[in-house]
Amino acid sequence: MAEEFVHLAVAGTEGQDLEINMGPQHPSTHGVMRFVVKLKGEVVESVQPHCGYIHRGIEKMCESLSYPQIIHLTDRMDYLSAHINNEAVCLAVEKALNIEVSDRIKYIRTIIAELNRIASHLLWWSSMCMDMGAVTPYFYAFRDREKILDIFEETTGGRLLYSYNCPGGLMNDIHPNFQKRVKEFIPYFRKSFKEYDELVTGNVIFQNRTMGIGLLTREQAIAYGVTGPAGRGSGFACDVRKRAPYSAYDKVQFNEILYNEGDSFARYKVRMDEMLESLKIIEQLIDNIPEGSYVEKMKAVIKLPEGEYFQQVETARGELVVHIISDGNKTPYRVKFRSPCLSTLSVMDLISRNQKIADLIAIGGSLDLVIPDIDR
Amino acid sequence: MQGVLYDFTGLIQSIDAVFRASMSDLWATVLEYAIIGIIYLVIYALIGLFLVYAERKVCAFIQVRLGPNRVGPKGFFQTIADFIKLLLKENIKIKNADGVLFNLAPFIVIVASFLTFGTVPFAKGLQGIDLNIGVFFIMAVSSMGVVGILLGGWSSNSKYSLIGAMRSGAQIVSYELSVGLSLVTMVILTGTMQLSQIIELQSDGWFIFKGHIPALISLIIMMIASTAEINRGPFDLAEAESELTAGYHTEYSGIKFAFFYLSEYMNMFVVSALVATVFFGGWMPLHIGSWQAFNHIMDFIPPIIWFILKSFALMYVIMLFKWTFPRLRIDQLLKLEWQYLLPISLFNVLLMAFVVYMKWYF
Amino acid sequence: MGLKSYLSGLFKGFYSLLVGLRVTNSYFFHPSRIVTQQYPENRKTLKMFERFKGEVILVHNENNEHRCTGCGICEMNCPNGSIEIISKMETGEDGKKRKAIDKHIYHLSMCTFCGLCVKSCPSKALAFGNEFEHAVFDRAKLDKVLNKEGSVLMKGVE
Amino acid sequence: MTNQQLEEVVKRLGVEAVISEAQFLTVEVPFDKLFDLARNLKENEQTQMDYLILITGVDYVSSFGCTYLLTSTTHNHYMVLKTRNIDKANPRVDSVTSLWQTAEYHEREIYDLMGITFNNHPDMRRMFLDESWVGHPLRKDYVDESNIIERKY
Amino acid sequence: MSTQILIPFFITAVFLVAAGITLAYMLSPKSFNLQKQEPYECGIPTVGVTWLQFNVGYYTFALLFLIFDVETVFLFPWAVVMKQIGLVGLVEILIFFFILVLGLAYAWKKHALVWQ
Repeated sequence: MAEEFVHLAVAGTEGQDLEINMGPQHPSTHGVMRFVVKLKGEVVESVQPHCGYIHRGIEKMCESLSYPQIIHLTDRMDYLSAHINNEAVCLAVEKALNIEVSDRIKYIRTIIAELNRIASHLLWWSSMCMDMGAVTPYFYAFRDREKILDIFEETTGGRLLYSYNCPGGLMNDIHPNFQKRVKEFIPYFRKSFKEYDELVTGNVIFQNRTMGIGLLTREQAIAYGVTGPAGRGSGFACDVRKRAPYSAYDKVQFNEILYNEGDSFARYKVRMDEMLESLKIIEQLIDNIPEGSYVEKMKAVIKLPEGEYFQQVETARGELVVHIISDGNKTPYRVKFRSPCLSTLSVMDLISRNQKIADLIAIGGSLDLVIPDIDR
Repeated sequence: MQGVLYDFTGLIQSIDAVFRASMSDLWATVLEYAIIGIIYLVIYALIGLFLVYAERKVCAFIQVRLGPNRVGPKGFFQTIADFIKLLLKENIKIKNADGVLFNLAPFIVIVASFLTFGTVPFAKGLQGIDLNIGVFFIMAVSSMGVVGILLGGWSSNSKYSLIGAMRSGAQIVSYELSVGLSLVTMVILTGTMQLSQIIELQSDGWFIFKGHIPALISLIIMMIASTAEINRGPFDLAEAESELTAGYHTEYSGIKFAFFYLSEYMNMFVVSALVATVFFGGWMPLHIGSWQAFNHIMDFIPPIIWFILKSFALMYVIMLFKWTFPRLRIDQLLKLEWQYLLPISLFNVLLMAFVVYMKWYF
Repeated sequence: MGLKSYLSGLFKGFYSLLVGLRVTNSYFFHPSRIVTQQYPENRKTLKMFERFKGEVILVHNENNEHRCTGCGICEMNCPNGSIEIISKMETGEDGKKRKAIDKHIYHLSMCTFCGLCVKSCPSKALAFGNEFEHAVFDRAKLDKVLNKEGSVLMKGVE
Repeated sequence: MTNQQLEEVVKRLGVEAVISEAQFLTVEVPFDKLFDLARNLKENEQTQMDYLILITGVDYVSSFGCTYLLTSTTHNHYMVLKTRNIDKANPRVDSVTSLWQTAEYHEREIYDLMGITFNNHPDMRRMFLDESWVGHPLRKDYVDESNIIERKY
Repeated sequence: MSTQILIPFFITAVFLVAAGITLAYMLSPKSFNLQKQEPYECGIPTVGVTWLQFNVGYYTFALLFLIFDVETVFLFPWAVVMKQIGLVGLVEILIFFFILVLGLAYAWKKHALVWQ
């Protein structure tokens, strides 16, 4: 028996790579995603993503649904920034119909989108820390995210998937408590944000794990279409809120967070700073929500004029583009969602080569992939 | 020197005498051994069960949640329920696994932790194994555990296990040095390696106070290195839940997994008991120089309580490490050992030797 | 690597670890900050927000009357086909025959809580209920009939 | 750069293109000229279309089409590149992966769901569906009786 | 105390594991399923050999450890009697340490302390 093992273990395996499947059932893939990782010892030789485990054919489904009905499908793409996805379709439809929504709708949409962004970044923060082996931050972030979800639940009725937008406005008016609760949340979050920095950002282990890991240059980020915080961590000024403002973003002052290092830590810092920046946006808007109707008058059956319509929005993960091709019917002819995560995924192999397997997880965490967004 | 109020030496000797008077020497020895075995088995299991519960509660409180609270009062019997569940689970045999080694691994791990557990001095006279090379013995036996982990990981024929085992091999082997050197530092101060004597020497003050700076450095190094040696976070690379799913024990199920789990917790207990013994006077009450009244009051608290308090405080610190820090990467882990801890502890040995030579200790 | 940077790196790193430990330690010693809800025990005090989308209900008043005319707009607007309306012809008090619902069937298992049915209902018959404990052992139990036994159309609703 | 100027640049490139203005400047080219135009647009100093936002594959029933949304990170102008009349029986287009690496995944997605093959693509495999899957679901004539349920309304 | 005392501890530990496994064997359900016997790899069948020649990075540290551990063993006897032998012991150990640190410095310089 002993010889058999020697034979198995050594003969003919010199220089062979260890091929490992990470996923579909793996603690750190955040969904059903499979990476085939080739390893030399601990060092990653190549990463091959295999997606499609939860592909639902949203684009195909859209072709048989009317425009208001599409919206609730977009919730399920990047479910962490569901409101922003909703907004994208609504803005596209409004643009096609040449409807200018009132400021009230714009303000509410923007506030909720920014709250949604904070909630999404909080979830990212917690799961990235968990990927790196720190479990406690997970619970702190979820505790604070819960407050945002409560605000959402009170106003929209949903905690994760809101379906709060409809073409021409919103489903409901904001709840009377909305402003009060949001104003309570801002100082509370600022306080716990300090704790996050103490617990994780300043931590020497965390910094050593992320600094200089997963380097992505600006040119690569542009070529691979890496947008959102991951792109801005490489110095790629890709924020749609600045580049092509929509909703109320042209009315508020905020900075586009840019870091030039391009490593995991830069991506981490971009998101952390973005949360504070979102708070600033909310602070500017929350007291100034104008009075008015929460929904514009729309026809009962919405038919877009024939043509092609694009709408870009900045979700928590990057640039989401909705491309609607209409043939004049009440259902779209073709809908394409350009999801940010698909492009982000494509750099996975590039930036995790020659890193250790533990870095692969950290890089995956810092890219913040949401698998349903890839497998639409 | 103050008299020790609770001394179990006499009691144990009288039991020994009774046995030896009523039967032949051989039978008396066998009977005594059997009693020792049973008692230790029970304590081992109880502490193990309690530690799992304690860890869950500690991490729950840190993480702003309640932790187990369904089975028994405040969830106290949760681990017993878990144990029963693990006992009733099927033991899955992995295809292509090396059956002999696969089954041997839990034995090695448990034997290593049980033997070190035997050396823990609970109170004066209440110590199973009190060799004159006690400190050395603990080091030697505890490093046996890595063999179990390596075997378990390798024989599973799973890639995650293999990486986990390899990591733990490199890791434990490296941190062994720092543990050894920081113990050497303290041995210079004590002049003996027998645990019971080390405690006796601390009756007028714990070594952490007596040895001041070098003892403090040594304590810090010892805490870091021993956390790494028992494979606990942030040094839990061998398990690395987010990378390797469960590391070396990925393929173990049911009771065999439970043994790996148990040994991990018991190693934590042994390590903190060792630190408590060497640095904080083991079961010795807190005595401050010439404050007679204070020392007498302290003496009334039973030594077992002292010992348990100290080792649980240390275990709390080790748990706090795990639930605060992100995991290190393998190269950082080795860098920390070889470029920071080892040079510092080498320096610390010299410092302690110098302090002892100049008689600067108290 | 100079000795100075070596040592400063060492101490800075060590200090950052202590800062982190302080945070977690403070949480351990302040159990009042625990946020866990004891769910099944707090059922009595647990109150969902009024807009919470638990399930679609057909609003009935105390006289067992509802406002559903059986027009089928909700059925048409539902993206997933989770609403089915079976209507019947009924003779009203004035002797006219009119369409009324026989069964308003709601497949909870298919519902995505988009709210289009509630929003589009012309007679405001539908609403969202706060019930969220939907777990059942049999999938067939998720197909619900929303109109209660013997309920009739509220007067004045066309 | 305004749409007007962009239009002039495209005209100067000497490609036979139908230019129209919708939301963005739309340039329609035959599919065999697409790659040249794309390369010119990327390399031209005045356009510098270095960021490909999306590629949409469209089934026009009689033929296939591809729509490219391009933008420049330096000039921040947008342009839509369109191609139609891709042969239905054997749809083949030149891949733009060598210009924009992000196209690799987007083209694989289109190949998977729409069935358009891209020439010179480094890794032309299915993206989401299994290799053994028959047909391309986003085509209008795709029928899958077990998974697609026709809506009544 | 003699080392005999190790015997009951060793036997008890072995007994504990053996009893646990036997008990579990008697109590636990048994079912046969080929899928269940696959080693865990996220639900995908394993590709390639698991037991292959592995990276040398891990083994260099084992070698380094061997050198230093043997030296630690030498330190213990000295440590025990340090208080009695005084200056002579201190000087001797300084020389010993000098050689030890030289080895460490050499390994450091050669980047043997960095994981490859």
